[in-house]
Amino acid sequence: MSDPTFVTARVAGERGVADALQGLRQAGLSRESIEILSNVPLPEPVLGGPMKSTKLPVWTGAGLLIGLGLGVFFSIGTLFLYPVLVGGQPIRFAPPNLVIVYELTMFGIIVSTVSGFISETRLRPAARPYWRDVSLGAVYVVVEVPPDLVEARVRRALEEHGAEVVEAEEVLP
Amino acid sequence: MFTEFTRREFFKKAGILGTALALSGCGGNRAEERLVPFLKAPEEQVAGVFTNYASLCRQCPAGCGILVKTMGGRAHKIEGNPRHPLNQGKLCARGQAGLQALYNPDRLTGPQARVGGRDSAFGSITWDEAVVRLTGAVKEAQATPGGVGVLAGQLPDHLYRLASLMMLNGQGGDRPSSAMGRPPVVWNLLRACDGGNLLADAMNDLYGQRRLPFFDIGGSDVLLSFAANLFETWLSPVYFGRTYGEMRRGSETSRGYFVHVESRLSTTGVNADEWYAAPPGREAEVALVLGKVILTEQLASPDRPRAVDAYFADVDPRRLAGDLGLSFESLVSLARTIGGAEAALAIPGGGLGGSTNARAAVRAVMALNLLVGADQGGLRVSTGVPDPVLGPTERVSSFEEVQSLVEAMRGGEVQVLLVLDGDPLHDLPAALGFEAAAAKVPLIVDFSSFPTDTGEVLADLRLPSPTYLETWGYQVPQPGTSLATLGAQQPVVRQLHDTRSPVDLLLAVAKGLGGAVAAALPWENEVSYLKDSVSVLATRGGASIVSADPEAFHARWQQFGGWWSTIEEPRLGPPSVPARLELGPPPENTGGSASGRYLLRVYPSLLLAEGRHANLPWMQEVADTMTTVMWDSWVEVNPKAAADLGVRTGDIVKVSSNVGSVEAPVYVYPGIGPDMVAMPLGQGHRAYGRYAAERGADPAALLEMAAVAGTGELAWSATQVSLEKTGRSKRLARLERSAAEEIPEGL
Amino acid sequence: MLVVDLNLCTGCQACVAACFAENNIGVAGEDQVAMGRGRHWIKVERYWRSTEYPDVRAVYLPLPCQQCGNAPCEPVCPVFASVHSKDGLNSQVYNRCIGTRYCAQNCPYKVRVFNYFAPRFDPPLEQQLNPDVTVRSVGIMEKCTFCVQRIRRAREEAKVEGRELVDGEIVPACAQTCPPGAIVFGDGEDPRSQVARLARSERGFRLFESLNTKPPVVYLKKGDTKNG
Amino acid sequence: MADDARSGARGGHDPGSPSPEETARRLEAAGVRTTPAATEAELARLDRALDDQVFRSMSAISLRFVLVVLFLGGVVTLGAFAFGWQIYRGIGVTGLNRPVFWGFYITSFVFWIGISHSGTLVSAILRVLKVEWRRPLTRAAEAMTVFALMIGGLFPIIHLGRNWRFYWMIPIPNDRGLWPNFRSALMWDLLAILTYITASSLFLYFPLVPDLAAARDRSRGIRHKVYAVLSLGWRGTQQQWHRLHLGMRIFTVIVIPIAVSVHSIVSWDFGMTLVEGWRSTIFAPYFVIGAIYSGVAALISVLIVLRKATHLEDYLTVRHIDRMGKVLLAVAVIWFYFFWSGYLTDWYGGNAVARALQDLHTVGAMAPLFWAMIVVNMAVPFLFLWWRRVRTNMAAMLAISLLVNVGMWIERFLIVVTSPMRNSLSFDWGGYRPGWPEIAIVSATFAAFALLYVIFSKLLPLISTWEVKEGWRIDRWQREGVVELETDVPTLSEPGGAR
Repeated sequence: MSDPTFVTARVAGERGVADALQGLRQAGLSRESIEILSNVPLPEPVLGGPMKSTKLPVWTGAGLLIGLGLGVFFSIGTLFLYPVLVGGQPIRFAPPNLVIVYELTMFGIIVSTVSGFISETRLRPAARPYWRDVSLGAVYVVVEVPPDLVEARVRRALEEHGAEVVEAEEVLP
Repeated sequence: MFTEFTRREFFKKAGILGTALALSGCGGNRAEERLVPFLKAPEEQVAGVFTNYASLCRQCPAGCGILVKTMGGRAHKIEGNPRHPLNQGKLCARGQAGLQALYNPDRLTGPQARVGGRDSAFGSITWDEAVVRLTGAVKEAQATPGGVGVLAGQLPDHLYRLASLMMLNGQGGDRPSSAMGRPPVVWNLLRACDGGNLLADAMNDLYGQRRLPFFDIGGSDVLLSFAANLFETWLSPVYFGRTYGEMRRGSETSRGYFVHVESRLSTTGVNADEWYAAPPGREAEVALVLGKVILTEQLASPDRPRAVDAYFADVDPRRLAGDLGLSFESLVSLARTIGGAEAALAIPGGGLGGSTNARAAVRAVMALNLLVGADQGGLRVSTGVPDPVLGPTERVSSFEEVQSLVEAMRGGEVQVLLVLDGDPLHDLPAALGFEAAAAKVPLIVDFSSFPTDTGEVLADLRLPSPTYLETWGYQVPQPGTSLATLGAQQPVVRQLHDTRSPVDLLLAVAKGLGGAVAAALPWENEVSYLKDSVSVLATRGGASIVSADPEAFHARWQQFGGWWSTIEEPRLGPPSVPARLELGPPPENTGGSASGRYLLRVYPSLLLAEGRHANLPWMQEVADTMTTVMWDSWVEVNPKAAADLGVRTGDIVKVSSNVGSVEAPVYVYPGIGPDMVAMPLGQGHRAYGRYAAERGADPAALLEMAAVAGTGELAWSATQVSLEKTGRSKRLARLERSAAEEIPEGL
Repeated sequence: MLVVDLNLCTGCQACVAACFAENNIGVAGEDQVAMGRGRHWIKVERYWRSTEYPDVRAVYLPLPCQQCGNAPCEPVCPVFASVHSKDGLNSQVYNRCIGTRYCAQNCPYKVRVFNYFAPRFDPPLEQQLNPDVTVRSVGIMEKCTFCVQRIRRAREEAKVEGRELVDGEIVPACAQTCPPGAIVFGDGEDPRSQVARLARSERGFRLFESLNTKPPVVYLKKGDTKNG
Repeated sequence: MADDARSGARGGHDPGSPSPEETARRLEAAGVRTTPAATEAELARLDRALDDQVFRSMSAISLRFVLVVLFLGGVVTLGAFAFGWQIYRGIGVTGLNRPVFWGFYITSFVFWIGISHSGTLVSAILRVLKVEWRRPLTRAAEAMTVFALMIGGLFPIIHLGRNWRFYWMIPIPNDRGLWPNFRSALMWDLLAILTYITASSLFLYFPLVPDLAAARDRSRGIRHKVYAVLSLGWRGTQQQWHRLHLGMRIFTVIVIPIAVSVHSIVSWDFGMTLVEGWRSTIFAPYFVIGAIYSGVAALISVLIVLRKATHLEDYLTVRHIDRMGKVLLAVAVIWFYFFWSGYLTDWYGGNAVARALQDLHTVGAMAPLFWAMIVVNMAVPFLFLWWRRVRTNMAAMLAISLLVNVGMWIERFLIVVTSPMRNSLSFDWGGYRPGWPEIAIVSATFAAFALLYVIFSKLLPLISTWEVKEGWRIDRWQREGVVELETDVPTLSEPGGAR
């Protein structure tokens, strides 16, 4: 897979984002190929619709199950491995087991959610364009040009809708 | 000073155990193949085999039999010898602690002499030098009759006999004018508190035998203790404890009845079903009240010697009970209990001996015994020495004899003083003036295994003895049991240090002296002396060991820890009762009776006795039962008196008598009257090793030299003291963390 | 099972000293015991029943570990250092212990002993140490074991000799030395044993029965009257 | 430093026009709302002022800062030395004894876990309820949880007799062939605290990522590299923002029951025992409310100190303290309710040991501590926090919040340490006096807490800048009808809303 081609532009504020998105849509670009970079989250109406879903809830659910399993193993399973009588309590099932199961389930959820977040954020296949002044409040539009589209057309669509096409300052993984 | 000690090092040192540890890992179980099986509690491993040696306990004069468990040449545990008739496998706390005497870190490791005067340090010498010097000094002193003195706290019988023979030129009995020494003086405050001489005198009066009475507690059903601390230090506490158990277990329905009469509530007193707090020194008068009521109600034994009735003729029981501050009604009830008992027994305890009227007090209790027929029941006479050849056995001197020895020392008469198994500097009352008198003695030789106060401060020559676990001997238990017994003492481990038995030393000196002394002591060494002596019992029938071969007898005697008769001694014959009981004057307490003064009662510590065990850390750390104090001395003060003085437990007070003063923390003690204070003996050593030195206070410094009327004994509980707050206080080391007045559920 | 007859306990402390000797108990020293850090595995506790002179009465309570059947000390240990052994003993596995002291907090009898410092035996006192018993290191909990080493020895010997254990053959150090025989040890499951007979006494009670700790230590109440 | 930051901020604006913070202050004074519904240009100015204030204070290092670090570091070093001494000599250097086997360490453990509560819990509850004024203070609160947990979590290890074996509690297959005992409340504790410290650290870290990216973009050299790694390649794409929001929503919901369970479990360390004074069914909620109580008080103290020390008065405002003061008052009342429920039950039951314990507290050796606790935990908040003048007086609020924490420390001490002093065997009733290492270590942990904040303030933004900025925008978007108001909770945007 060859490196993707990017057309990048700086837009003015939220209005600029909305305009640029409109132009790009008219140019036939799908929402998935457009990234908007800003230092505050923008509301969905500005972005023209709901965001693409993430798999975070799946991660969370998986974590729940793993945590639950670990909890059951610790509180009940280990006693099968090494049965020790303490205080006249029954070996296998006792109320304290629930405490362990509860804590480890929670632990599983937390860890998996973060793992999901990190993996989705961090583990991108390629480097992406970036500008440091995003942090200062600038807003950029990054378009990953699909193979069937001409780069210049995208550029034109952006410029016609008030965006100022600029080169990437740097790339971030 | 301390070195850290881990289990691993221990195994390294123990050597043979290493193999055992490795072997335990060969079970084939995977978990056990690991070097250190964490799954396995280490107690599950059994290593090695113990070898038991029977011997004798010498921690106190009673003479219990012991078994010492040894492994790899080391003694690990002392237990009672189950075959020994006296203690039958049981042992007291002090007996258990004998190991710490053996392995005491402060033991003297070899003979020493001062490099200069008495204020100089000790330097090591050889045993040959020591024997030469000692022999020379004794030879010189021989010129003066009584030039050699022997002073001891307790002596094993074989050593006492040897020392007597030597001092008296081989002659027994009274001191011949030509003898170089005088009979060994055996005395300390523990022996005084035992009051053995008073008991023996009373037996002498009644039966013409100057021997201790023997009390068959196990066979009695009502037991009256008159200030006898049966389960603490008195005479033979293990025997008393063991037989007390028998009495309490008597039958399914009865547990016996135990009454204690004493001014202070002692550890023993707590066990009593009834405790009568008679005024100090007047405990025996309770016996008069009881006797009178028994007579009046015609409950007395019909077989009693009628003469004894006269003892109670003048008693007005109701008034006397009122004088004593006791309820007449409950005494009457008690008298009926005694009268109705099958085997009542009254014990005149050592605590009676502290007052000036002690002689009369003991007689009064004996009279009660005769009245209820105890002389045909639980009151018997000790068996004594099985054969005269083995005597004389240890005899506690009267205080008069101690005084006369000190007097002789002060007068320059004593040239050589041999201090055997005792610490007179600590153990004798300071008012006796022993320290000043000792300055006049040219040579003081200390035979103790430890750096005693006497050894450190006064001795010129220190010739350390092996401890009782490293040496030989025999002992006739006193008062013993109804079976004649000769206990055998033998080494259970190799001598730890370069020490020598005093018997061997005395034999060497005797040889050096030659003449009558050498003739009186013909033996080669301690072992041949013992073999020669005990062989007289070899062929005697009716005994645990009978053997025609003296060697075999000796071996078995040692193997079993002694020889004992299997036939009970006959009961006492009828007593010859003196016509009248001289009650004598009421107890006199010296130091006046001004207000703010308290009668001082000293008592031997349950664990430290007179101080002999103060160098054993276990004995310091095991708590006194009543006060739970450890590692310290204390003054017991009645709660009301303490409130008046404004002191609380832990506040340090100055206790002063006419002859001295000490400082000690207060223990507010409900079991003592408001006009009394009590202090345990045992602490207040100047030296005696790291665990004992400079710890607590010794109340012996307070005692005035009052005598028991009609005897030569010291009235050690007749001193009045005053208390003075010092303003200081300390966190008294106690096992109880609080007053413990809330009784736990169920108890 | 251990039966302690309070009628017989004379407060002589022999059991305490025997326990020190048998179990390699280190001496803490004056300052430490004053802080409440004595290492006594068995204590003779003295309770005042009344303290108004001359009507003063007290009672002794020899208190070893009660080896509870339902031991409160066991479930709270996070590392299984305090566990129930097959014999029904409540055993403390020293080399598992990390020193949370939770067990001691939860012990209603306050019989657990913590090693605040490494034990010290001034040479040559260490030569006395019983080779059957571990010397506990700093920072771990210890307590009365009913002299488990003696139980093991007796059992091994019986096994070697190919016979059953005899009642009274196993004797912990405290019971061995107790002069009046107030402490009796034996198999409580065997109804013919001495302890079982004694435990059936009307005077028998267990400490804090209401806690349901099920201790195998039975105390026989101290009688107060002639035929108590 | 402060003047530099201020003039720098002003320099960025048109001369003559009031700076955003001045505008904000004026509006605040008028009692209407904290931020104006600004235009995009105004928002940009506000943004810049906030960034300047927050990020600039991260880089400037003053002499005062150095001295503070040296002092706090010194105290911490002393504590570390004390701990070393304790390991070398043995745990006996403490004042622990029979029957008081737990002392200052466990007291401090419970105290710090309590402190840890309010950060995450307050932040999470405010987030769940979409309380807008939370935005500037969540970061400081979440950090407090993490710091308090880091410190609190050390105490069970410090307290062990064999600290070097603490890992034997960790449930992993090991050469000992032994799993830990999950029946022990200490294992519950271990897992709960592990879960909680993981959750709260991530709860702090999650919303920190965009701010880390901002810090990355403003820094060079090594700092830049570190921030670059920590910010996970954050570029601010809307996809990332979406994920962040979703993750935060999951987190916020999960972290609340975790926080509640943690302090319940800490209470069960005591509640599961047979110790009189511990064995109580009310302990779990009582400890939770106590934790929130001490945590809110600690948060107030921290906020007051932080806003002063880092000149963030414009963002961590008096009104925040005022509101937190109200929360504190409410929690104080609930705390007392639980306390009294337990006390009354114990008293009425008349159990001998419980009575002895109450006597020890009310008239015995512990009476000074007990009554001091009643005064500072109950009387002081109850008498003073009703008054707005008190709540808006920073010195008074600092004093009250610190006093409440002293009181809560005493409360923990009374529960943890004094309860074992009375037990069923009156022979073993005892006392406790801490050893010097205990005092040194406990003091060191307070210093360490402050030191962590000091260091934190130099490494990471103390205010969640993106959330504050988002707040300003939400205000505008709602006005312009871009977004709907999502809750009924009054927001800053409503005129007169939220008072």
